[in-house]
Amino acid sequence: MTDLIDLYERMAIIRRTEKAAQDLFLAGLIKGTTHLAAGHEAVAVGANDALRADDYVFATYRGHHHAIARGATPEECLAELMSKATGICKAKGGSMHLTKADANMLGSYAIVGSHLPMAVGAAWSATLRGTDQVAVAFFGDGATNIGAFHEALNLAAVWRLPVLFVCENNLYMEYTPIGSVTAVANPAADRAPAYGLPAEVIDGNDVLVVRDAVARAAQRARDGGGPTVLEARTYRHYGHSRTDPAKYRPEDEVRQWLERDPLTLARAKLLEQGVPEEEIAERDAHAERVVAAAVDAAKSAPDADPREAFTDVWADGSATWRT
Amino acid sequence: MTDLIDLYERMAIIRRTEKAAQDLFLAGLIKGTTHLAAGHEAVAVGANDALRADDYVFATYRGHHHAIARGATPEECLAELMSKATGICKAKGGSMHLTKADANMLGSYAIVGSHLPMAVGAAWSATLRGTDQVAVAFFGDGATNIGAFHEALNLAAVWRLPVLFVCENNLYMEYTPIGSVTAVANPAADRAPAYGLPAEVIDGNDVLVVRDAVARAAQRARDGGGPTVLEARTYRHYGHSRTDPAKYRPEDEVRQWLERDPLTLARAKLLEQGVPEEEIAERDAHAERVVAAAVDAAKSAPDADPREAFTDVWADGSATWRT
Amino acid sequence: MADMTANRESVTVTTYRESVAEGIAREMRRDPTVVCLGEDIGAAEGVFKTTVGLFKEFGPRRVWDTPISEQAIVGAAMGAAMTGLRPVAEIMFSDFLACCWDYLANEIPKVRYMTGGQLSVPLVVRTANGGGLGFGAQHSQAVENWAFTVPGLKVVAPSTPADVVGLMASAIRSDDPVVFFEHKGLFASKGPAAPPDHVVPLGEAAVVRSGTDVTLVALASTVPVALAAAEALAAEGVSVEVIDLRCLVPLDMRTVLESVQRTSRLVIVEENPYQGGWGGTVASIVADEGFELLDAPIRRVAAACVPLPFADALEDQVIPTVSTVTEAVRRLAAY
Amino acid sequence: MADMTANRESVTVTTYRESVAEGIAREMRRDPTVVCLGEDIGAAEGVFKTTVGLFKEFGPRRVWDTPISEQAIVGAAMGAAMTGLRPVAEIMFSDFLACCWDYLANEIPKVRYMTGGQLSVPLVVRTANGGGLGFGAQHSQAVENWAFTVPGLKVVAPSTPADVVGLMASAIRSDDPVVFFEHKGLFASKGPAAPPDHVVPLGEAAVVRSGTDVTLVALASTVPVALAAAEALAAEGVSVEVIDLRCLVPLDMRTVLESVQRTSRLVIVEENPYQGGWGGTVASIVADEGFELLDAPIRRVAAACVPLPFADALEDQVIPTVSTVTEAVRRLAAY
Ligand SMILES: Cc1ncc(C[n+]2csc(CCOP(=O)(O)OP(=O)(O)O)c2C)c(N)n1
Ligand SMILES: Cc1ncc(C[n+]2csc(CCOP(=O)(O)OP(=O)(O)O)c2C)c(N)n1
Ligand SMILES: [Mg+2]
Ligand SMILES: [Mg+2]
Repeated sequence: MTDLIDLYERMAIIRRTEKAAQDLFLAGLIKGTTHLAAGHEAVAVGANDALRADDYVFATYRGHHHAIARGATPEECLAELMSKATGICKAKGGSMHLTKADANMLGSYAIVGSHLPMAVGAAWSATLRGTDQVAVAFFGDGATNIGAFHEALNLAAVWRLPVLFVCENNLYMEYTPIGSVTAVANPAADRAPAYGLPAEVIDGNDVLVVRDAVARAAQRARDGGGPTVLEARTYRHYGHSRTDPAKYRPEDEVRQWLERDPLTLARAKLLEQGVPEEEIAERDAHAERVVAAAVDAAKSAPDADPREAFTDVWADGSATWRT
Repeated sequence: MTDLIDLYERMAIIRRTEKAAQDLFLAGLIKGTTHLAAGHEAVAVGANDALRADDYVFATYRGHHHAIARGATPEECLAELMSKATGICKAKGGSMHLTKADANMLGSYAIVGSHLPMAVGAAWSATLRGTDQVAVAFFGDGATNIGAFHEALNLAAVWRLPVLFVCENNLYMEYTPIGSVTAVANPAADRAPAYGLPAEVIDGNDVLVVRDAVARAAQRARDGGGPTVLEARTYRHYGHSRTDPAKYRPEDEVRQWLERDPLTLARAKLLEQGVPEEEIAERDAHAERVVAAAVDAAKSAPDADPREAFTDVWADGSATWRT
Repeated sequence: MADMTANRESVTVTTYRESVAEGIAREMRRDPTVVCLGEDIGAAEGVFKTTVGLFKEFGPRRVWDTPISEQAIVGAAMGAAMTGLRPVAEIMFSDFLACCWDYLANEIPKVRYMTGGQLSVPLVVRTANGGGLGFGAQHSQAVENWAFTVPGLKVVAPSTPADVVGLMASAIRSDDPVVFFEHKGLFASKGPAAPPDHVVPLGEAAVVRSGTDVTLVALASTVPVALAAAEALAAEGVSVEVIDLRCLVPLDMRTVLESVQRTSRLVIVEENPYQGGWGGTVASIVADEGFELLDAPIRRVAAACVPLPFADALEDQVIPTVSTVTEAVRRLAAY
Repeated sequence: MADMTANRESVTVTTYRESVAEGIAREMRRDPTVVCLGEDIGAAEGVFKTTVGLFKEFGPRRVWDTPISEQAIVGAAMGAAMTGLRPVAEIMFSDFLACCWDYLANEIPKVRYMTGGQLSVPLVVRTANGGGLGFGAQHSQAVENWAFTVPGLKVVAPSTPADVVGLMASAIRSDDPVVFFEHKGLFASKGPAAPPDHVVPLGEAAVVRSGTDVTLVALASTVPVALAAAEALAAEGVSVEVIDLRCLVPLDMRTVLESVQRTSRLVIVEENPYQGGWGGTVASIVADEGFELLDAPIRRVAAACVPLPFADALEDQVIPTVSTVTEAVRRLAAY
C-alpha cells in the first residue's frame, strides 16, 4: 500500500496532464476531441493502488487518468493527443483510446458500455488460466442504461467471475443529468441486486475510500466471491468534451463539488496526518515539472509517420486484404 | 369480462390449433420451424381478456396463442404455416411472425427481446396521441438477459409509459434451464426494482389469475402509473421447436406441470362453479370442430403466389430499389 | 430585372448544420405527428447542434431526451411509427448504429414484408456520419454500406444545405423507413438556403457539374471533393461530369448510365473502405448494363481498407482527397 | 495398388455439420487455450448439432453455455482473446450478429490498429448463415457482407466438409479475428472427410471445376449451385470454370483474374441481395484491373433486394437457383 503522499502526487500529475491537454487543445495543438478526467483522479489512483500489476483494467474515452494511474507517462499520452510518432498508440488511437497493454491497461473504448463484456471476458480468461487476477471495468453513470451493461453484469454473476464494475458517477451523461434518464437514484449500485451482486456507493473523491472499497472487492473476487459493483460519486471539472463550458450545471453544484476536489481532500488528510505543507508543495512542484517536461518532449517529438496508416491491421503488421 | 367457460373455449381452440400445427409439421405439410405455445394458453387468453381492443400486443416467435387470443382465426394462422395464399401474412412471415394488425396485435418477432422497445414506443405513441391505450410485450424468461430488455424497461420507467412487460417464464431458454444462465431466481420480476417498477410473479396457468393481474396493471398504466412487470410461471407442452423431444426436462417436472395444464385448471374451476360437464364437453367439441374445419380450409387453400415475393417491401407495394 | 448581382445576393446562404434543424422544424410545423428523440437533442440542442431551436419551439412533448440506449431509441421509434407517429430518431454518431443494428437490419426493414403488408414504419433515423475530423476509429466511419446491404431501408446522404432540407422533407414524409446520413465533415459547409416548401424526391441523383470526358460519381462528403477535382482537371482540359447520388436507395442508376453513355469513362469516389463499398454495386451495374458504353476500366477511389486512424496526417492517407481523385481521373482520361 | 475402387472407398464421407464439430475438436485437442461459448452449445450440443461431442470430450471448463446475451458472448470472447485464450464464440443464427454488431464492427476489428498494435484478438465468431430452409426474414440471411464492409475482420465461408475442417484450423490458429460463416443449407451435405492435420490457409480460393468459356465465382451455398449449373451447361457445350472463393477477406482476386484471363467472361453468384453484395467488389476489381480481359459484361446473379419470405415457393424466387445461374451463364456465353 502506497503512502497517501505518493497517491497525492499521482493525482497531481494526472490533474496537470489534463490541464495541459486542455491548454494544448485550446492552442490548436490537439485535434479531434478530448474528454478530460480532472476531478476523477481519486477513482483511478485509489483503485490502481488496490490492484496488482497483473490485474486488468478497461476504461472509457474519458480514460487519461486510468492510463496514467496504470503507469503510462504523461509524455506518451500527450504525444498521442498531439498526433506524434511517440504517442502511446502511435497517434492512431487518440485521446479516446489510450492503452497501456504492457501494464494490463487493456484499452479505452469510445462506444459507451462496450468494454464491460470485455472485462468479463478477461476475468473469465483469468479463471480458466487458473490465475487469481481480477479485471476491472471503469465506466460512467450514463453507461448503466445501455444493453451491454446488463448482459455483462448478468454473465459475470452467473459465472461468478473475478470482475469489478466501477461506475464513475459524475451526475451527467454529456449534458443531461443522469437522474432525468435513469429510473433509479444510484444508476449502478441500485441495479446490482438485479444480478444478485453486492454493491456499494462510495465517495469517489476520497482516494483512500476508493482504495479500500476496491481492495475489499478485489479480495472477494480473488477468493471466488464473484463480481462487485462499486459506484464512486465524483464530478468532472471540465465540460464533457473539448470546449464544452458545461453551462447546464448549476453554479452551486459546481462550487460544492470543487470544494470536494480529490486533491483538496487528500491534501487536508495529509495535513491532518502531520505531513508538512512544504512536502506537499514539493510534490505539486514535482508534478508540475513532470508535466511541463512531458509537454516539451511531446511538442518536440516527431509527427506521426503517415505510413503508419497502413500498419497494425493484421497480426503480421500489414493491411493487406486481397491478392 | 368474459365468462370462464368462454375463456376455456378460447384456450381449447388454441390448444387444438397447436396440436394441429404439430401434426401438420410431422406430416410434412408445414415447412421451416414452429414454436408451439401449448401450455401457455392462459397467459394469452387471460391477458387479452383484461385488455381493450385498441390496446397493443407484441409477441415472440412463440406467438400463435397471442395471435389467436387477439382474434386471428386458426385457419389464417394454419394457412400461414402451410405456405398458403390465405395465410395471415400471405405466407411471407411464417410461424414466427404471425401478426394481426387490425386487432392491434402488432407482430411476432423472432430476435429475442427485440419487441420490448417496440412496445415501449407504442405506449409512448399512445401517450403522445392522448389516448389511454396500453401496450403489452409478451416475452420468454430467456429474453430477460438480453440488452434490449434492460434498455426498454429503463426507458419505459423514466418516461412512465403505459406498457406492460409480461414474461412467460416456462423455465427454459431452448434446452437450457433458465436458472443456470440467470443471476436471479425470477428473471423478470427480480429485475423490476432495477427500474423502480412494480412486479408480480403469478400463476401463468390460471387464466383468471392472469386476467386479474393484467387488469390491475393495465388500469395502473391507464391512470398514469407507468409500467408493470408481470412474470407468469408456465410450461410448454411440446419441445422448444419443431421436433425437439425436450429430453432435457426431468420427467417429474413435466408430470407436475402437465397436472397443472391451464385447461385442466380451468375445467376444475368450472366444475366447482357448477358448470355441467356436458357444457364443457360441448366447448371442447366446438373447439375440435373449429380447428378441424380450419385445417381442412387451410389444406385446400391455394398455395402462396410466387409473385408475392416481390411485393410489400415499400409502402407503394413494390420492391423497386433502383432505376 | 437584369441586375444579376442583386439577385445573387438575395439568395440566403446557410450551413449544412443549420439546415438539419431547419429541415426537421419545417416538417414538425406541418405535421404534428412528427416527434424527435435522441441523446442530448433537447435542451442541449444536440452535440453537433443539429437540433438547435427544436426544443424551444416544440417543447418536451415533441423533442425527447433519451438515456444512452440506442436499441430503445430506435426500437421505440419503430413502435411509435407503427402506431401513428412519424418519429425522427437521432443516433449521435453513425458508428453507434452498430449498437442498435438489429433494428436497422432485422426489424424495421422487414416488418412490412413479413407481415404481408400489414404494418408500416414511417420513421427516420438520422445520424452524423463520416470522418475527416480526427475522431478516430470509433467515431469517424462512413457506414452507409451497412444500411446498403439491407433491402427495405431507404438510404439518404445529402451533400448540400438545400438538399439536407429537401431530402429531410421527403424522408420524414416517406411511409418507408429512411436512414439519413448527415456528414460531420460538411456541417460547417455553406450553400444557398432551401427555398420554402423545398422537397427533393428520394432516388434522384443530381448532375452537379456537366462534362464530357469522365463521369465522377460521388456521395455526401465526396461530392465537394469530386467538384474540386473536376475544377482542377478543367484547367488541364479534362471535362468531368460530377453526379451527386444523394441516395443509395433508391439508387438512380439511370442518371449514372446516361452520363457514362456520354463520357464512356467512370470513376466512383467513396469515403468508405473499398471492400464492401457501394461503389462496387454501382460499378457492377455499369460493368453489366453499361459494358458497351465503356472505353476504359471503371475506377473506384475509396478509402483504404483499414480502421480510421486518429492523426490528421494518417487519416489523410486513408480517405480519398482531391489529389487522389484528380490523379485517378487524370489517368483514366488518358487511358 | 492399382485398385482405384478400393482407394475410392477408403475415403470417408462425412457431413458439413459433423465437420464443424470435428474442426473445433481438433483444435481444442492441440491447444488448451481454445474454449467455446454460446447458447445451448454444451450439453444440448448446439441447435444445429454443430458442437456434438465437445462438451462430453472437453467438459464445462472448455465449453460454456451462455445466456441469451450476444453482446456479452462476443464481448467476453474479445476480452478473453486479449488475455491469452483463443475463444470460439457461437452466434446461433448469423442474423443475430446484428445484436452484437458493435463488437464485430467497432471493437474487435479496430483494437489492434487503434492501440498501435498493442493488442491482439485471436478469436473466431462462428455462426449459422444463409437461407433455403424456410426460416423466414429474421433467420435466413446471408450476411457475410455486413462483415465485408469492416476492415480488420477475416471472413470465411466454406462450402465443403473438408474445407470446414481445414479453414476452421486456420481460423482458430489465426492471430486475427475471424468471422466463420457455416451455411445452414449445407449442414446436411456430404463430402470427403478432412484428412488428419488438414489446414486450408485463409485467402486461397479453390478452382473447383476447370473450364474455358465462362468463369463462375461462388461462395458457400452458391458453390454447389454453380457446380450444378456448370454440369448442366457442359451438356450444352459451354465450358464453365467454377471458383470457390472460400474467404471474402483475404480476397483471392489473383485466382479470379487468372481465370478471367482464360475465359474472358465472368458471372458472380451470391446468395445475398444484389445491393451491397460482395460480388460488387469482385466485379469492380475485375472491371478495373481486368477490363482488357473481358469480352462481355460482368453478370451478378444475386438474391432479389427483398427480405427473405417464408414460403418455399417464394424463397425460391428470391435466392439464385441452378436454373437462374444456368440461364445467366448461357446468355453470357452467347454474348
Ligand atoms: C453507444 C454510445 N452512445 C452514445 C455515445 C456518445 N457519448 C459519448 S460520452 C456520452 C456520455 C457518457 O456519459 P457517462 O457514461 O456518464 O460518462 P462520462 O462522460 O460522464 O464520464 C455519450 C452519450 C457513445 N460514445 N456511445
Ligand atoms: C437474439 C437472439 N438470440 C438467440 C435466439 C435463438 N433463440 C430462439 S428462442 C430462444 C430461447 C428463448 O427462450 P425464452 O425467452 O425463455 O422463450 P421460450 O422459447 O421459452 O418461449 C433462443 C435462444 C434468438 N432468436 N434471438
Ligand atoms: Mg457521467
Ligand atoms: Mg422460456
